Amino acid sequence: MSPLVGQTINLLAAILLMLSFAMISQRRILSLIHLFTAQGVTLVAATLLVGYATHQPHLYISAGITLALKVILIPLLLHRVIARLDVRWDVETLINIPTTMIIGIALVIFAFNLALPISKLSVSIARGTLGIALACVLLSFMMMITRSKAVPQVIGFLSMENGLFFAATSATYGMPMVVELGIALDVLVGILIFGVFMFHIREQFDSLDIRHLEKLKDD
Amino acid sequence: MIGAALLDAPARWGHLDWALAVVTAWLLIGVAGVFALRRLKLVARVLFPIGGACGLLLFGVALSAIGAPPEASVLPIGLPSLPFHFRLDSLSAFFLLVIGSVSAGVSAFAAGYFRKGEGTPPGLLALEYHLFLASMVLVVLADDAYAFMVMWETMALSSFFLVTANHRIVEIQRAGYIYLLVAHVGAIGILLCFGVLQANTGDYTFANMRALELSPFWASIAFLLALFGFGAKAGLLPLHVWLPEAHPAAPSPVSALMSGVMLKTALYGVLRVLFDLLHMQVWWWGVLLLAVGLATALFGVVFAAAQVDMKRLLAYSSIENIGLMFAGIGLSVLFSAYGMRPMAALALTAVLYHVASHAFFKSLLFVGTGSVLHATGERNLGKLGGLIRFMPWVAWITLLAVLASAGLPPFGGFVSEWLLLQSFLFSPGLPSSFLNMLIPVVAALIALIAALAGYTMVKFFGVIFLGQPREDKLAQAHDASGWERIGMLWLAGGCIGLGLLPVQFIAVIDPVTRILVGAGLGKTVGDGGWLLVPVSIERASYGPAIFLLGVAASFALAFLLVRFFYHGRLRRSPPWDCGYPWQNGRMQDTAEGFGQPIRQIFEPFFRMERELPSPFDTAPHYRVKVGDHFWHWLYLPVARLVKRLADLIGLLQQGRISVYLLYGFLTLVTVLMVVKQ
Amino acid sequence: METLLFVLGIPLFGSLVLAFTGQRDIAREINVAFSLATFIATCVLTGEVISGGPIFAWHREFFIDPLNVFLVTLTAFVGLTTAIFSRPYMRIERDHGKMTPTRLRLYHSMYQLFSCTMLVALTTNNLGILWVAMEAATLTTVLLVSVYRTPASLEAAWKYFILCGVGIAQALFGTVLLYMAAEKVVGVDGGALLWTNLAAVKGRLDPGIITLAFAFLFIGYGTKVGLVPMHNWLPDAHAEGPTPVSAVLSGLLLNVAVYALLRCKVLTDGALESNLAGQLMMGFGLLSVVIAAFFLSRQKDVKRMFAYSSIEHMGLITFAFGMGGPIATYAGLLHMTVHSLIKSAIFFAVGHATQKAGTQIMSDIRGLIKVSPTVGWGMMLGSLAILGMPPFGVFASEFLILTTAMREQPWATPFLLLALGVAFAAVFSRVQPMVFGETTVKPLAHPPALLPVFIHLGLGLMLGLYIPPYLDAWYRQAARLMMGA
Amino acid sequence: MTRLGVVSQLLEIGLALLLAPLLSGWINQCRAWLQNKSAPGFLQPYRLLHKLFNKESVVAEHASPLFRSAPYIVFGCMALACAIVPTLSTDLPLSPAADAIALVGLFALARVFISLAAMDIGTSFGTLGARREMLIGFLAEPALLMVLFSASLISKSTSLTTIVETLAHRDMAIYPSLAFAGVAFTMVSLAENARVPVDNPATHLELTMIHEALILEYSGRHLALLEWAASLKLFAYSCTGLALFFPWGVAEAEAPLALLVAMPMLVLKLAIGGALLAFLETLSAKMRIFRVPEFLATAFLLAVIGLLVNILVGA
Repeated sequence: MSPLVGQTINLLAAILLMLSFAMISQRRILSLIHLFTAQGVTLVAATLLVGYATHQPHLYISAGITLALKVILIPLLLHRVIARLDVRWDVETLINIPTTMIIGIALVIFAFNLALPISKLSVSIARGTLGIALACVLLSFMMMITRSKAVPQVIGFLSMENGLFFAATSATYGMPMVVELGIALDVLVGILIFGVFMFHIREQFDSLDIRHLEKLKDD
Repeated sequence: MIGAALLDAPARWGHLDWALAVVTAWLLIGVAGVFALRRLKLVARVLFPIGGACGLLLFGVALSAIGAPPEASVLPIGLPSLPFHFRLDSLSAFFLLVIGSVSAGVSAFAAGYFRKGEGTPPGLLALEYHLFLASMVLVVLADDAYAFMVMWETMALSSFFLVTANHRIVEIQRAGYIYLLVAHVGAIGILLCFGVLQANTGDYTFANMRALELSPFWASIAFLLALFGFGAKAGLLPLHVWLPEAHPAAPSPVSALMSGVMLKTALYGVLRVLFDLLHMQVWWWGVLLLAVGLATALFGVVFAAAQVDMKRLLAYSSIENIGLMFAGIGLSVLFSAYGMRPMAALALTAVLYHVASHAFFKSLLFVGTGSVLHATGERNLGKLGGLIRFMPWVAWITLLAVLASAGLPPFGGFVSEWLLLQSFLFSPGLPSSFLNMLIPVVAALIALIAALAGYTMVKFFGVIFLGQPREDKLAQAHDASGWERIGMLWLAGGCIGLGLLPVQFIAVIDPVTRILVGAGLGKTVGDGGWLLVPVSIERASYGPAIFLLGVAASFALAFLLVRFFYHGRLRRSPPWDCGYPWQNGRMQDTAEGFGQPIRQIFEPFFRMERELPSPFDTAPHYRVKVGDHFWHWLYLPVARLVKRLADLIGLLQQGRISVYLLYGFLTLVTVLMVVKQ
Repeated sequence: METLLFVLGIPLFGSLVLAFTGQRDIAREINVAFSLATFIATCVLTGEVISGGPIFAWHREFFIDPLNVFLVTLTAFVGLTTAIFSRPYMRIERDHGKMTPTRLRLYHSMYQLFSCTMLVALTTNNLGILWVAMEAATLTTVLLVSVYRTPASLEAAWKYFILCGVGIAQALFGTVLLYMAAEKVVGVDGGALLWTNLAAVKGRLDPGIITLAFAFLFIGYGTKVGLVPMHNWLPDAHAEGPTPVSAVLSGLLLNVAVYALLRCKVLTDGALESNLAGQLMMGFGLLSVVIAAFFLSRQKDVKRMFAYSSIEHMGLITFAFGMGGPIATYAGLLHMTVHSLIKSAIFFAVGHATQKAGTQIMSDIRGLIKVSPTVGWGMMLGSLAILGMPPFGVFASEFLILTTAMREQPWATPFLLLALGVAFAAVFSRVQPMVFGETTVKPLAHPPALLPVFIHLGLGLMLGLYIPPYLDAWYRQAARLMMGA
Repeated sequence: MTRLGVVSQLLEIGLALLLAPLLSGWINQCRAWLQNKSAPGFLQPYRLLHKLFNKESVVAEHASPLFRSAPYIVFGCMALACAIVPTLSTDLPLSPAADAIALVGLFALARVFISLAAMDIGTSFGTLGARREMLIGFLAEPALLMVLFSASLISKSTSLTTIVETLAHRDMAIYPSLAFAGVAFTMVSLAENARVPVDNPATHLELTMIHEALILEYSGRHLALLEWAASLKLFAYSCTGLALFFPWGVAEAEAPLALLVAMPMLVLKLAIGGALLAFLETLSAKMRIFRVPEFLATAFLLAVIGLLVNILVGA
């Protein structure tokens, strides 16, 4: 196979990382959803590429699942939710953006030097990208920490899932089919429950600001 | 066929089987109590007397087992790799002796004691009571750490439920809470002690622990843990706080058992661990035990002298006696650390003797207060008095216990003090001069404590039973019922017997000291016939029987001669009192007044809150509240510290989901960093 | 194999049935019936395993070995008793108007689904499916916790969802790494996620990857176990959900999470020569014990308090497994069993107590023993048992753990002593006035179901005094398995 | 137990019973002389006893049997005490029955009974006296015990006879410990026998009296027995002191003639001791009741120091 493929995959990985950073820095929910969709698309592309390069048919399937879930279904759901609850406004973060970015960069470095020694051992052609996957996971984790509204938190959670998917693809050509399906099912159910919760929270607290969800404490 | 086998089975039973049979009987009685939950008559008149009879049986068994070779048996319950091991050797037999004899008396008393309306239904009380007895027996019999701990905690638990029998009252709840808390923490200490002793062999039998040789470091750890754990149960300073709370709260027969017997199981534990499992002694263990014991004893007696609640007074006096016993153990450890076995045996004999006599007189005192409590409904000494006229039985029998507990010849308490002082007098001869300097001070302290005990007991008896009634209602006080009298007489018999027959009793407990320190007084003690001779007749001797005879003879002679030469005329009249006409009960010295000199002399011991009347009071009154420094200097600060820590830790959980996520994130990063190396 | 099918199928089918009939009165009985059937199936399964040894099913994707078989039985058993308990409980809740028909339907159906997911998690051989099942269990319990739809319950459910979701995600990353390490050894299509295969080759797995993988798995499943400082979801979820749910959360879900952790630990220990896993578990276990003890001392809500006590005990279990060695591991397994029995019993008693008093605030509950002695004694004995009072089984395991720790990890014993003391002081000082004293609570319309309470307490008592030989054999085999033999 | 032993035992106890009132008489005599008063004469105590025995005894209505039996018990204790302290001979059959510690116990027993009896009537003075008596007791007893201990450390024994024998046979060495012990013993015996400066036997001033307050309610034969017992106590104490500090002249076993020597020796020593006591009493004034604990604590400390010195320098 040509080195081109490997380079392309690395490129896609880089885009993925960039998108995560963009999400951290992004203030508006709508564009967050767009970024998330873009992330999904990149993920699909990467999966297809790996699948094509290594002739692993089941990667096509998982790519299909990803497409269906992360590119079409979930974004649609999110769009409807924010339309129904009309929460298009800007999201103020708990920590200001530049600080977040700096921390993010530190995280990326951390992730890389964690992943470097072990990614050598991988049999995958995309082995170099394991660090990026880890970085994506950590970045979305941080995003969940810094956001104070329900929807962005959910998006952070989902992009963490993306990172994991990408890790699976890059490190091991994806998980066995059963597991892939199971995970996909969980994600689907999860997002549905999220959707339901949004409405309940909204009707209980007439806001999606999770700072209302701080009653249960140990006083 | 089988019937026949069952019939002649008892013939082939060993002592241990009999002991276990008694335990089973007690458990069955308890179960029966559950079925007769609210039928007071049945429970009181049938179940408790049967339990007392079982106690007598146990007494007999122990008496014959004390000299016999050890017996062991294994029950098919417990942990799979660790079934319950039981073993009956002389040490266990001695404590069985105490448990059996005292419980016999107390059960008989309880048969007449329990009345309606005491919170817990009588049947349940019977269950808890007999479970308590059974667990104490099994503690003494246990031969592996697990069985011991299970029985130990069962003992604590059953006694806790007995203490809180009348749980409507908040103070009683509090008392029970403190009691169980201290007991549980102590139990964890004992647990860890066994953890040290088993030394990673994973074999928790005492046999294995005996076989193991520990390094001095680990041995000392084990010793300290044991001292902590058992000290918590025995009420050593500063773990004594539960005792004066729990004893007044409990029904009197229960206080009698707790004070008379349960505290001794802690002593048993210390002896078992120190002399049997850790067959090595280090001299500073002895010094530590001496110091703690004496501090406890002095503290206890001084507080006892200052109390105004009769059961609290007795509780503190129990603390004092326990302290003396621990001091004796310390001396014995000291001697055996330097290989002076006969001296060690002497000190140990003193301890065991005191265990027995204290068991008798203290439980007798407690049941006595029980009768008073029932007759008058008063625990406050300030509201009692003159009861010797309304309840002569209780008064005269209690007087015996009072004399014994004051350490007066020719009663049981004196013998043990005498032996203890003897062993102190023999102590010069210890290689270390520092210790030799220590000993006289210690002896002086013991003498002082004994004298103070006398003071306390005079206060106790005088204020309750003598003088004029301080309340009118006391005139209606009724004397003890039949069963109560039987129980009290049995216990009184014990006090007198221990006082008059020291030679015979020491001959009985000789095997115990032999297995513990490898020496005993058995040979020399009998030399003087009725004289108690610890070492040799030249060095020291004491013949209570002759002593009593002497006093009695001169008493009788004086009586007769006066009648013979002069007359026996007697005239009754109002008291003279320097011609002061208007006498009433309130003019007598009160309990507070009687404690006043002690409070004055030992002021730093107390934490006193006084309410002095001002000259302008229309209704002037004086109140003094005697508090315990340890409570304010140790326990409350610890509680505060825990609270403060808890508040700090509570900040962790302040409800923000982002912060929670941050915790997880940071933990992840840290762990990753850690594993990276 | 068929039996396994029944074990997993019955609750699944039950959830479907109840999804349609759950709002009827009969649903409570149906729920019990399905749980009973599941329990019977697991008993049969157990019999097969005892007679025939480990079972594999469906391309070795599922398997039963000594480690999980007793957990399966325990899960089914507690599931059954909880179902029995929830009959009168839910009836009263409905009378109080806290449960609408729809919610009842959701509750019953999710209850069955939840037990199904846990059984899958226990019986699967595939670490991936294990993860999927754990996640599914989370989702179902989220719905169960939020069933009251009160603000508090929503908040609790949301926190539970987010925190556990994120935690579990870490576990997935760990699983990926594990897969990656295994693939090199086993090969791409060699079932590289099957635990048995991994266990077979664990010596050849790459230490670097495994170390990293375990770190992620530990954080992931540790969150679910409720180890401090990832525990924050646990008290909320326990306190705000219906009491039967709290019972199964404490009694079962935490056990399953510990089980997942153990499976990973075995592999890690095999791959590394260092005792990394053990040290991590000991550290976090001890931390959890101490912190939870202090939390216990400042609780006002009874269910919250017992939730913290669950954290404490999970910490103790983790510590025990971290110490390793035959005795400690044995003790850990015993403690898992007894804790889930006793703790669920306590929650049963607490459930009725709170229903009687109409509040969960402990200072408003007084003198239970007066109104209904059984509830009172159940609560008193249960609390004493969970506090490690013999002759209950909790004491047996704590005895083994502490005595072992005293010589293996002496540094830890002062902390344990402190924590156990504080915990005792905290819990007992609150339970005693609730049970004793003058009463404030009123009798209820429907008789409480106290059979489960006393069955559980009885079993706990039995385990303290006598452990049946076959159970003992299980524990020993499981311990051997866990020490990599 | 030899026949001679029995003889000396009986002789000793008889002597004690007879001489005890005489001793107190003698002390009063001396004091009177020293204070330039006209003395009632040695035999006054006997007359007093006779008078009291003749009188009928008046007892409070609600007095319990304890009240009436106490005098006999106290008397019995004191008689026994005199019997076991080797004054004439060390060959006493009764002596092994009670050693030094038991002797202290004997005094304590008497004290407890007299105090209880005093509380029995329930008058304000009785209870007051009982409290003070016990207060003195719990400080004096240990001090006395310590004194006896330092003697018994020298003689390696607590049996009184052995102590006396060893002390009597030692060569004239200086025993610093015994010096301390002697001072302590003197103070203790002053307190125990209700002498100035602790108590004044010659007063009935309510606020200060101790011993008199105890026996306030007694009359007739009971009072007589108590008075007699008191003088017996004084006698026993003096004999103990003599036995410890001036043991010379006490007869030993198998020495019948020594008894004949011992008696005049004893009388002589008692006379001197009594005179000295009277002298002390005349010199010192009664102290406040609140100072008594300090006085006795000093005695206690001196005794302990004596013990320490003994162990330190081995003498």
